[in-house]
Amino acid sequence: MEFGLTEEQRMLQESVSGYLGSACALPRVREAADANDTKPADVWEGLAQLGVQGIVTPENHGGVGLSMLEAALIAESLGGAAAPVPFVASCVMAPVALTQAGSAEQREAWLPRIASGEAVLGVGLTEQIGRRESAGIAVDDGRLTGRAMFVLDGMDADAFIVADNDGAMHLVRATDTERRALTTIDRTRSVAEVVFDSTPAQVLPGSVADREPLLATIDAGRLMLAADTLGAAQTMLDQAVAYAKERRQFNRVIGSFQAVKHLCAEMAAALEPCRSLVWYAAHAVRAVPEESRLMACHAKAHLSEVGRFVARTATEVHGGMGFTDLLGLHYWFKRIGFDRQLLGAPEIVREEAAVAQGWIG
Amino acid sequence: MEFGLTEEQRMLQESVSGYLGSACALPRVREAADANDTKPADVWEGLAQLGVQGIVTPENHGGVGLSMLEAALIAESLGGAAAPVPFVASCVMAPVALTQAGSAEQREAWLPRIASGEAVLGVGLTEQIGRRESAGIAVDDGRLTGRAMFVLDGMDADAFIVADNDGAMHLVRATDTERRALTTIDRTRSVAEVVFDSTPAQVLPGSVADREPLLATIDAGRLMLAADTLGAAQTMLDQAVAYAKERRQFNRVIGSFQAVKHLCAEMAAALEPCRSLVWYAAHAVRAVPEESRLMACHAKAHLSEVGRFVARTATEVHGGMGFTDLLGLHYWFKRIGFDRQLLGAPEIVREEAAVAQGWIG
Amino acid sequence: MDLAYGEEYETFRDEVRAFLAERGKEAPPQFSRGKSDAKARDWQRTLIEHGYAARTIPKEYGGYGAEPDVLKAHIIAEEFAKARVRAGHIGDDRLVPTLLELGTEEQKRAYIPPTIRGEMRWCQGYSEPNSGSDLASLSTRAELDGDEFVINGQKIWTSGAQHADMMFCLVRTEPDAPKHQGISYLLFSMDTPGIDVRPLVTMTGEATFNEVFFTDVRVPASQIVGRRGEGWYVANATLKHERGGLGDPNQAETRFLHIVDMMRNETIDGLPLMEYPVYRDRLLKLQGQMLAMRFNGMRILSHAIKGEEPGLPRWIVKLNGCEMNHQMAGMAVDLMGELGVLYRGSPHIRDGGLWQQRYMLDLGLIIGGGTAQIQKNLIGERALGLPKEPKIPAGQS
Amino acid sequence: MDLAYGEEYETFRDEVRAFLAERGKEAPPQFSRGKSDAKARDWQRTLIEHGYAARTIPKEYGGYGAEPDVLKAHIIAEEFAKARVRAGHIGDDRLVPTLLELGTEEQKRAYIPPTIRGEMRWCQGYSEPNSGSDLASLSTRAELDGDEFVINGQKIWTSGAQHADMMFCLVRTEPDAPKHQGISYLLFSMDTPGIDVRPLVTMTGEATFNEVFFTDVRVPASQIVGRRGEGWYVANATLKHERGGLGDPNQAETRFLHIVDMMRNETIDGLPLMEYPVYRDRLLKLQGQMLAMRFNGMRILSHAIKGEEPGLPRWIVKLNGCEMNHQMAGMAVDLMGELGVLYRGSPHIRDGGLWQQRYMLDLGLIIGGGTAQIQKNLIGERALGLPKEPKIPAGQS
Repeated sequence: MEFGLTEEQRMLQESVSGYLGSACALPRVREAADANDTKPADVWEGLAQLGVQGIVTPENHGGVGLSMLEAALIAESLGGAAAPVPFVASCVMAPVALTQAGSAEQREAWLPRIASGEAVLGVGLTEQIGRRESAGIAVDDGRLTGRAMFVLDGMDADAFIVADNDGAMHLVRATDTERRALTTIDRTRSVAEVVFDSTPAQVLPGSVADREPLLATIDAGRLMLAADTLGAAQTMLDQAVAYAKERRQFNRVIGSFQAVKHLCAEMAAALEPCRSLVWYAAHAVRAVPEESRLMACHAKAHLSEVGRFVARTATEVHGGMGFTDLLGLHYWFKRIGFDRQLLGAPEIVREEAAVAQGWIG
Repeated sequence: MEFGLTEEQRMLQESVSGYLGSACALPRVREAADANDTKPADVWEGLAQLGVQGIVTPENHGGVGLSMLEAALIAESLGGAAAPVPFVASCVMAPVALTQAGSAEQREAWLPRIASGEAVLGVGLTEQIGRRESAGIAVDDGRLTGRAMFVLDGMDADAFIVADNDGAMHLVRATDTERRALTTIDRTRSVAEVVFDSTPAQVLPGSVADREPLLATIDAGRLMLAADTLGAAQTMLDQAVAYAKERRQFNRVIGSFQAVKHLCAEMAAALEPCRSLVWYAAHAVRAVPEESRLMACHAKAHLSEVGRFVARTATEVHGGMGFTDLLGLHYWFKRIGFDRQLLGAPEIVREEAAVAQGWIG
Repeated sequence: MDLAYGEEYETFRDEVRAFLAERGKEAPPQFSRGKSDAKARDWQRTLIEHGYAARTIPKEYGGYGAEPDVLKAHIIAEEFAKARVRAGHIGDDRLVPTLLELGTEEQKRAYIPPTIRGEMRWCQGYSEPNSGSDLASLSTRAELDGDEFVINGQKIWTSGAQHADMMFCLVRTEPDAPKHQGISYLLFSMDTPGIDVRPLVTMTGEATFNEVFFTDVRVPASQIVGRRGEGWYVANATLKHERGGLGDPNQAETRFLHIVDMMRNETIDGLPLMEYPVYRDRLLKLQGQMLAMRFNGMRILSHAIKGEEPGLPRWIVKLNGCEMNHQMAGMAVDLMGELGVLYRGSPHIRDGGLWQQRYMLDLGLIIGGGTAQIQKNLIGERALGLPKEPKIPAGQS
Repeated sequence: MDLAYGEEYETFRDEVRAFLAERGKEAPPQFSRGKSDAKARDWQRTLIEHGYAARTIPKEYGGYGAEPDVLKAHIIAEEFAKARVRAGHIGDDRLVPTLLELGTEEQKRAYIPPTIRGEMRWCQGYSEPNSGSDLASLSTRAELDGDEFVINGQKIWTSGAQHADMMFCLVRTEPDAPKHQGISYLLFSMDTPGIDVRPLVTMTGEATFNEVFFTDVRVPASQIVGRRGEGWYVANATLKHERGGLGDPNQAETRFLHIVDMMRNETIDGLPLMEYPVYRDRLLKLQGQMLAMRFNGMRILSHAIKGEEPGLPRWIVKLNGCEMNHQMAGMAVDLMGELGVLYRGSPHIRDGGLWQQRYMLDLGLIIGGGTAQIQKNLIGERALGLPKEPKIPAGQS
């Protein structure tokens, strides 16, 4: 019985965090964000050397073949650094979709290139969670018509995985479509709207009659967003505590005031159990599959709520400085905001949790 | 333009509060509660001399004929003193029902006796808000069969006003029915379950084809419960502030600690606007009738939420002493808890507010 | 309880409406900026003539010279807002009242007329990087050299500094006095040599504030308001005026109606958001708070009409109002789901990204002008009479 | 991450289960009180013999004498709870560890055996009316007179004082020393002349606590644990043990499942509460928190198994756990609507009024054993390393 990380997992996370701490510190984040660069080549290359892109891709396809827990640890580190990296969709959701539903050819064509970092896949499944406007995709004779409104990692992608209106997933080459960037508050990740007009596509055969691969892909994405928020919120809390120990007003460091101390304590009390929730949810994917959907939903929803609270409160602890661009705190603030909204805002995800445990039909 | 109380209204409230402050202070409340006495004769008589029981009953029926705002001010004073008085149902809801839907004979028979304090009416309309278990009342040839589960002021009542399953209201003499006391957390008010078995009853004719009198009666009751909570919560806040100024720990009065000071400030910030909401909602009954249902719902729901927060927080500020019986703080705590649940818990009432403004069908 | 305004005021309201109907088209757009806006100045002059701007400023200082009348002021504001016509101003609602109360006759004559005409714009030099909540600890120095003060130091959060002609500024002139007693209040031109204005970008991505650096900035000694060392008390008259503005319930109401519209028009899977009970309940909770604050605002207005200090109802406005606005913005973002993260002219963006911007700006407002923590101190101490934090000897912690 | 317990422990679990199957029926009811419960004492003796109670207490003091094994302790607790069989105890989980650590050999031999057998019951004399959060300011005096301490003063919040044989008590023996250094830790019989126990009724209507008054209570000087003036540090070892218990995630989970059942079975207008989306969403929010705390508890357990101090995950348990329990009770009350106010054997009452009682008791727990405010101080200072409040000179405020 050991509820915690193995030595290997700790080392993995330390190596990723350590790398990002030097190669992707705030100035680099700022520079990339200013340049609209959501996949800076140096950082991408550095992470590839650590095996980040192939973390969940099976070894026989050139990946590292580790579990969702290792992926979550990496997502946490990326969130902790606000690193501009197309990780969630390309390195986790796409491999899950391909592994569970792709044909042998599809897997062979894409997984090794994803794992090496050579290719990036965008994933756009939002319409399967809750369709906005009239987005959606019809299939006719293997060709797609319609649009996917929120394709995550979409601007850096060589191809997209999208779902048609019946929930079957398809692979489409970026060169065969039109995409346009959706500008979001978070300059460290890209989202594209992709328009299909009788566009050639390859269906992922395992997703045609079985909704499970689609749902597993969404679960994986939610879990990664939750882990990303965990990391980002922890950074904000750490910075708030550090600031509270340093900043003086009224002849005292502000952290000695109960008002500020209690804000910090409330953040810590809310955030610390989230770590265990994310760990368990990630562990459950393989080890307790009957709970895995429920836990992914709860991780996503609960981290969204706690993340919003921490993002806001940590900014408050910084006073006016938190509101400026100077400390760059807002990169994390916005990252947390982005994670909250994508792949289902909390109310939507909680309702799915009710379904997942049979409370409602 | 004057958003506030008139001199007369202020004097009315001061006279009621002043009277209760001397005649119904904590020892008297405690004594009555211990004796299960929800209508102590001395207090009832003293209030009658101030015209409390007849506050909304028209003058031609022996009442004072004032508006719902004066009634709300009295309810606030009663809540402020946690006074054991059958006011909400007997002195406000019943007169509203009788005035709006009663026959001339019914009005004549009951209103003067209600106004003088000679008679008490219980009101049980809960099944029209949300039926629990299988409560409900069928009518056959003018006789009632079934049960009303939460008849407010029911143990002190000489007669009851209840609604049948179609929403028509009926007057029933207490001697013609069986009633039994429901024991609640709040020992200062009585609730009865009343069972009907082919029991003779008089229908309130104005309520047969028109649901409006029923709803107006419920609105009035909700408004009074909101005002009661306002008064009770204000007392708890005042006591918490007084305690925080007096109690010393760590060589300081605890109110000088930010943690305690901020709890008090948060209570005041939450509660103070409630006063204006209650005033407006009561004023709207006559002056802005198109808003009156919406405002009654909001007053009830919002005061329920703020009341719960204040009740809990004021107890916390008192530390362990707040948890004991010694200071009697719990009488207010429980009064607020009672007000919250009766005539619709907040979620239920908010949904009615949505209907009242046409947001949903 | 009498929510009618009475005949005199309804007549006044009719006059305002008639004016707006006739002349409203002369007004420049509601929100435009820039120094040389001749049309805006013409409009302001017209408003002063009719008593719709600088209404209570005495005639000798260029105002309309009316007796203070809170309700008339309220009616003017209401009608201009309803007609969506650009309202008048008094130049700077912190400085002008301060000068009227504490300025010398020369200062009043020199500064009030061009200020209320919009020809002289001001910025406020109070906060410093190390003096936020503890404003009185400010360290920008002004040393008397002959008949001039020589200023060195830095201010922050100076909104409008890049457009301003003048600054009213707190400086430390008595470094050895207790902190509240060593401050002076100076007025000077932003063109004075040695002033460097640098834009301060915030989390919204915009530079609504500035940092202002002073290097040997020389200001005539006569440019002081009040006496040397009394600047803190001069400024507090000003702060009082400023704090009233934040947390305005009308703004919350406009916002709320906007969200109701959104819930009727936006859909998930084709179903309007208003049909989702969880969102609806959340909206209703906010409505309850919003209504309570609306009526609280009417109560404050009633007190103001009678010249009474409203006390607690007013002390809570900033805390509650800013928080409520922030909650509403957060709810709007949530309602939009993925659309809620769109920003800066993105395709499919709703309301131009307004809600995300507000969600951040509101946080700035919760922090600025007295953080939520400072507001709670004030409510606890001034409104509830709880004792202040005991003084800590300097250097202990 | 390895949630399996491994073969050794699964075998152990099987043994516990077998024991429970065979002997469980000998246990007295789970919750019964009273001094002379012979059946309870027999059962406790059986449990000690088998190592299911007083497991790690050395044999020479009447225990089972096993090596500490967190996981085995956890398995025992789990299995007894699952089987709903009354679990064993170590007499008093604050006193016994303290005596083991700091008592004299005589004290250990005199007190531990009867205590763990349930023949000697203890109550704790710490809090005083004027010393709650600031426990170290306690003023109950004990003056040495010959070889006896003479105690005068008052304790409050003494649970179980009416049933207890003995008290462990903090008293001030060095009135002139700094407050933390003038306290001693004494043990004495509740039958000692001069002790007056008065029940303290709480808001729930029950007297779960007492006030205890001391008038010239004479206790032999040898009844001290640790040295004179070191009682504060002796007690802190005990406090550490006590604080672990509040906010137990298992309790939250049982409560949560109870609420799920309620939402399936209770109806409004015939429709189960589970069908109401607003209640369902609220339940789901609580479930998210509850799960996070469940896994946080597993993380703490893992640390404990390895003998590590868990740090932050443990510091937050009391604050979060008590608050979550309180929220759950509040939700249950809301779900019941009018039924939610029923109390004390009322007709139609649900679960015997349990939820209202819990809603109040939980508030007592939020306050007791270190208020939420004190907990936040501790988290801020001990777990996050924020500085303490500067010391205020006595008498300043």
